[in-house]
Amino acid sequence: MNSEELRIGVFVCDCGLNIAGSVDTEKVRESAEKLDGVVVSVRNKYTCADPGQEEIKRCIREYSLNRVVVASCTPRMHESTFRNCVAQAGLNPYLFEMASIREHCSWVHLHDREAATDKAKDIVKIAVSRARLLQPQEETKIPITDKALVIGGGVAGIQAALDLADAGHQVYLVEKAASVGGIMAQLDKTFPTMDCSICVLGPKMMDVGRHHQITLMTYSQIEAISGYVGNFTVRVRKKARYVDETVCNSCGRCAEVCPVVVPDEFQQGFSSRKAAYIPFPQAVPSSYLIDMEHCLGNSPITCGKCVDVCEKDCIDLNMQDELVDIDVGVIIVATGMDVYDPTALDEYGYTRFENVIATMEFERLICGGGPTEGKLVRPSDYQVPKRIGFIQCVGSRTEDKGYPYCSNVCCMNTIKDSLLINEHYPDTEVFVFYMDIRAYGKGFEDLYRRSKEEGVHYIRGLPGEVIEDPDTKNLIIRVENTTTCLVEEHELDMVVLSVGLKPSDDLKHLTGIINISQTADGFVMEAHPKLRPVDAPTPGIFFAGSVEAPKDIKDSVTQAGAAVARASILLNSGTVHGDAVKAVIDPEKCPSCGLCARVCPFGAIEVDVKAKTGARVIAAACAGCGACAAECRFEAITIQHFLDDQILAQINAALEEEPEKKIITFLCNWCSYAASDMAGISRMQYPPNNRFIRVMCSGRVDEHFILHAFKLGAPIVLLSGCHIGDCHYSSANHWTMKRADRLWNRMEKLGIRPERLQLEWISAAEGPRFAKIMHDIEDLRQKVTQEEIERTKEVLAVEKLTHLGSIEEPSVAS
Amino acid sequence: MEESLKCLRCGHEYKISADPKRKVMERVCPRCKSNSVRKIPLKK
Amino acid sequence: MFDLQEVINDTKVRLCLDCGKCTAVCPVTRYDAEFNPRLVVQGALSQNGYGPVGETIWSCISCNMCMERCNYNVKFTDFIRYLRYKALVEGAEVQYNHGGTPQAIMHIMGRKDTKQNRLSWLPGDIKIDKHSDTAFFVGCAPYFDVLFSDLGVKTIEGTKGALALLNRAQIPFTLLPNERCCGRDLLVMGDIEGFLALARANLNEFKKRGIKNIITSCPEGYYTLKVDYPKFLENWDINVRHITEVIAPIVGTDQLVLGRLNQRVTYHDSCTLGRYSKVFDQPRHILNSIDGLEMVEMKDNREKALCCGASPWAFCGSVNKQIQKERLAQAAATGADILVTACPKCQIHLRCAQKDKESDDIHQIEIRDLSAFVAQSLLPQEVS
Amino acid sequence: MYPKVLIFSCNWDGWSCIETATNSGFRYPASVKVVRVSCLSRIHTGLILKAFEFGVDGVILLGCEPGNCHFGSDSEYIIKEYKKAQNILEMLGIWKDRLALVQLTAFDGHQFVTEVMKFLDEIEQRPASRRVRTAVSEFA
Repeated sequence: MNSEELRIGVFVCDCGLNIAGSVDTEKVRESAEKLDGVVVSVRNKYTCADPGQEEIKRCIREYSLNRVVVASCTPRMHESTFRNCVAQAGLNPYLFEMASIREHCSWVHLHDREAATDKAKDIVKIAVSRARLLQPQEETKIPITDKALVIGGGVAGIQAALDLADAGHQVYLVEKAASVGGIMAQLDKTFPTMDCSICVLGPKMMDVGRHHQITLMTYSQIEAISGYVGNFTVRVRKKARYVDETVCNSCGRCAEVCPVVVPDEFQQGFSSRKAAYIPFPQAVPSSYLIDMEHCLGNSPITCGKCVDVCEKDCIDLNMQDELVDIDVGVIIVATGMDVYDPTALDEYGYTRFENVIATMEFERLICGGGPTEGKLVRPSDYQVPKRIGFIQCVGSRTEDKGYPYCSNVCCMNTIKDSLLINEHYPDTEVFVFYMDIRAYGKGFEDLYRRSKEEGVHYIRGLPGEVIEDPDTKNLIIRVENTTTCLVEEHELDMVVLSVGLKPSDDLKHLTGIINISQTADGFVMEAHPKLRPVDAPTPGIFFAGSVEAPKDIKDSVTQAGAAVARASILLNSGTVHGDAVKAVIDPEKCPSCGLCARVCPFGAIEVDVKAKTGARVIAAACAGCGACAAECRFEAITIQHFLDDQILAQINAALEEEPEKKIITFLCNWCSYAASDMAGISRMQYPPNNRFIRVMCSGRVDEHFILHAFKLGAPIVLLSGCHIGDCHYSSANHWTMKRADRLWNRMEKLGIRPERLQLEWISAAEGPRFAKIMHDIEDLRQKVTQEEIERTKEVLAVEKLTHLGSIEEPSVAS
Repeated sequence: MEESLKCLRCGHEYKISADPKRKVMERVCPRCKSNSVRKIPLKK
Repeated sequence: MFDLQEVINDTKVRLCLDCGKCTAVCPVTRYDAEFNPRLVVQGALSQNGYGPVGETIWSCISCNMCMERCNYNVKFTDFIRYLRYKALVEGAEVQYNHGGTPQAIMHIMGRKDTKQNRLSWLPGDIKIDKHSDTAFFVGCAPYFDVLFSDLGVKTIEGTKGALALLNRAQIPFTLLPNERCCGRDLLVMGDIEGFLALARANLNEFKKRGIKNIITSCPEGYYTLKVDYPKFLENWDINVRHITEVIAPIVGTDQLVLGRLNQRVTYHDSCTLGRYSKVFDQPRHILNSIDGLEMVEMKDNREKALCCGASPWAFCGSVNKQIQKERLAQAAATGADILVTACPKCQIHLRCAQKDKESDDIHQIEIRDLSAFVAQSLLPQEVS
Repeated sequence: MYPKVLIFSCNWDGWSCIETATNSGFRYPASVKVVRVSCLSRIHTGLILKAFEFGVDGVILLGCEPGNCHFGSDSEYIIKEYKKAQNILEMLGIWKDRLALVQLTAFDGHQFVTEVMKFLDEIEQRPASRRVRTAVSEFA
């Protein structure tokens, strides 16, 4: 394509008076005509209207154009329109380029026609210079394996698996425990409906067990995940349960004869089980297993009683772990959460006092299927407590003795428990010590009111300390009733610590093998907190349930549905459409240093730094931010449609005349460019000295672009992007910040004032701020002297402009 | 651990306590609200 | 001197969740329902931080129990210090104890031209290395012993003990003839000006003699020099250690062999050494390495330790006495013969309570300074 | 320019001496100021030090001779405080002879002035002490 002669057509738009009002579009058209490679330059009243588009097509045919530049509004408005237009005329849409002389010029320089016209000429020149180097691009298509993996068999995972299976997809459900069910299986009742937890969960568990589309893998864990959206390969370790669950009919003989007695985890250690056991009666798969840690040993000499009595002889004490590889197209992570361990808050004496228990223990004590068949007793003397106190926010909303967030479910769970107590033991006094009661959901407030009506004492204030009376084992607490501002003392028979929820430890294990990152609170990070709440930043991975944040059952189920819907979009479409803007690595130049793989927010680059076989881009996973290219020290990476040469050409064009008057500004496509458009639409006036260069992400901006600009005599360079945390490419702009730091240090060493490189995060909503910044930057520009610019040019004339070595890892796993 | 920062817009210099575990934070000059805030490298 | 918004930010008082834990554990509130840490904060915060501030701000004994419990580590004591500063600036009447003598002494010491004569107590057998860049910070013990002679306090014995231990361990140090009071009590009372005068005077003394390290046996001095001075003095770069931090690692080694004391002791954590500085284990480790010594803990110990009941030589009254009585009762309940504490002020306050004529139910347990007590166990050095 | 001296005088024999001195025309410098208290037992270390804090060069405690106290106290209390204050002044480097306890028989104006002049001579040797507040601001 480059070989063939350039035939560029430029179409300058009046946009009625929107542009022509403050820009002499005819002058712009004329100057465009004179630019290299431009064979035709036309002026229209409305280029986007049918006549305008027809004219473009006509010129393409008539002048056999191979590049088209339209100088009108912002590409965010009409780029797709004109791409289609040139496509209809048989031109590859990526050979089209747009020059924004409205938002970036006519609207923001309303009162200086001359300056505006000059700037418009420049903008067109910059666009043409880029157009010269454009290349045709094809959008990629990758086939998708129509299978899904669901990690975690709690209520969210179960729901997700069932929905996907019912939608006709093959599902693998992997659960670490010996049965599905998760935490919900251990709860007694659920709020706000007060229906029996296992009664509603049980049937779903069985459905999962018998659904022909679902392969259930319990007592299993994920060993490794490789591949990318549509084509993941997952290695699962099926841990040996020493019982063939497909044969076992859970007759229970093995447990009868098993001599080993250990505490029962499911019952929170309040009762015991054997080494041969079934996790709980409703377990799915309904099969026993052998707890090898405690089993006397797998040789008949030591014990082997279970093997003897098993009629189905499905017990094999020599069973080994089994590694299974499965191929899936999408992954739903539903590993749930853990419950906070209140040991650290020693003032409440959880480890010191028998009658201080935590939420899950209470759930088992009050549950009909629990160790006491639902008889609520206190641990010290098995007597029914007459005065029970619940302490809220244990491990929640605190800085270092727990977690800073609100755990969402504890308030309602306590309210539910208070009602359960009143239901079974009407003469029991219940106290709830709280900071705020958060009854935010449907039907929650009703339940709270009922609890108050039934005489539960709600005391606003958290006890400072729990003290045990050594004789009675009763608990004395001192608490400020913050509504009366008086300190009260209460003697209670039992205290229940309403503990918060925390990210599950499995998540840490998982983040090690799959590219998902955690937010500050330790839960997983979504692709976008508002608009893509169940997507992982990495394509093809979705979240359901408490793995994303503490949730109640209803929200977990809802989110499972959402995750399934998102996953189905991929599975049903059968292929992934990749944008043409992607990274391509030249194996000739790549020394496999691995820097690119480290900065990629999407794990889209595979590199074996030992084998030195060169880095490889996984096209389907690459989002095209360009952070890798900016990081590569060997110019081995090109970003299609945003080539180094294209960007450098834009800089050259911008600084061709009177560079000392120009400010080079890099705008990221998603936030700062949108902000510049907003400034334009709102007619916010600012000085005409800046020249904008659009990149997909500020992370694309290589430091040698900036140094190149200085070398050509630019007084100031402004680097702008999305606010930290809003980056369209997850964490790509963290690297922008790191690079700025590194470049500032380097400029200082070179004797260039660091002040000449400015950095701003500007959201799409900050048009006014954008305009203000343009003013501030212009003030800075005027402070840069000609001598200073000349000195910089001399320094950089001899300096190699590519970067010095890599930046350290950003503080967050990205 | 402390980080010393300098605003390249208004020249304001200040310190913040930097926790390496904490997630990457946006830097904003407390005086002029600019993001052109440079982390001054520790003198060796 | 202070910007309200800045103070609010670094004390984090806006984070208060109104949980009331602070009030529930506050020893002052226990005997004076009027005092409510949470309300002091909320009251002051109301009306944009210009809300009403009652007399109660003077009742706080800055024991830091509140912050120990606070979910968001609200620096309550720092905030109240600011409120006091503001009150003083607005001309609040402060009821000082001991006729205001301690404050007068501190203010006079703060004078640039003060040339003290404070080492007369120094025993001849203490070896001092004039050229060492490590200084031992004596603190106010010499003054205390004169001021509270009628209480029979011998806080200087603690200092002597500490010096003896250092000598025995052959850790070189020098003494500064003109060091000043650390100024903590002025700081806590909100007399920032007075505090700064002392801090700067001290910095000046240390710099003059090229001091790089400081060892002290006074918990108040320790915390103030280690934590507060860096906040208030631009060029403070001196490393500060408490005598227990220096001794603990070497007791039982050849460098420092402790002898035998057949006694049953309980250790009282002073607020500044304990809750503030989190030095809990070192003193206990040192005591436990004395043969024949039996350590018994009081009901409230370590982070939970009950304060000696009074802080900056002001507003001491019946409430403080109650707290002191309770602490002494806790000590007696352990059945220990001796209460050992590292803090001269704890010693003074608890002894003062013991002298109380009115109430007869006060426990007359013997009170000793940690360093003095430990040094007493040293075997006479064999001449080699 | 004479040193600044503050006299804490008891209301009885002490005060009578001062009045007599005035009536019989004995002169003493204007830099000597008197604070009258009902009895020297009212004075304690704190007040004495406060005087020095506020910048006096010396303090005289003027009271009845032992045994003559109007309230029958044998001045043991003031002597205790006097000693305590002296020890502290000594340590502060202000030196104990800047504080004098003068106990006179009633109406002995001449002796009073002699004591005052003697005291002035003694402390004139010493550099004048400066006010704390100014000292602080110098440092700041």
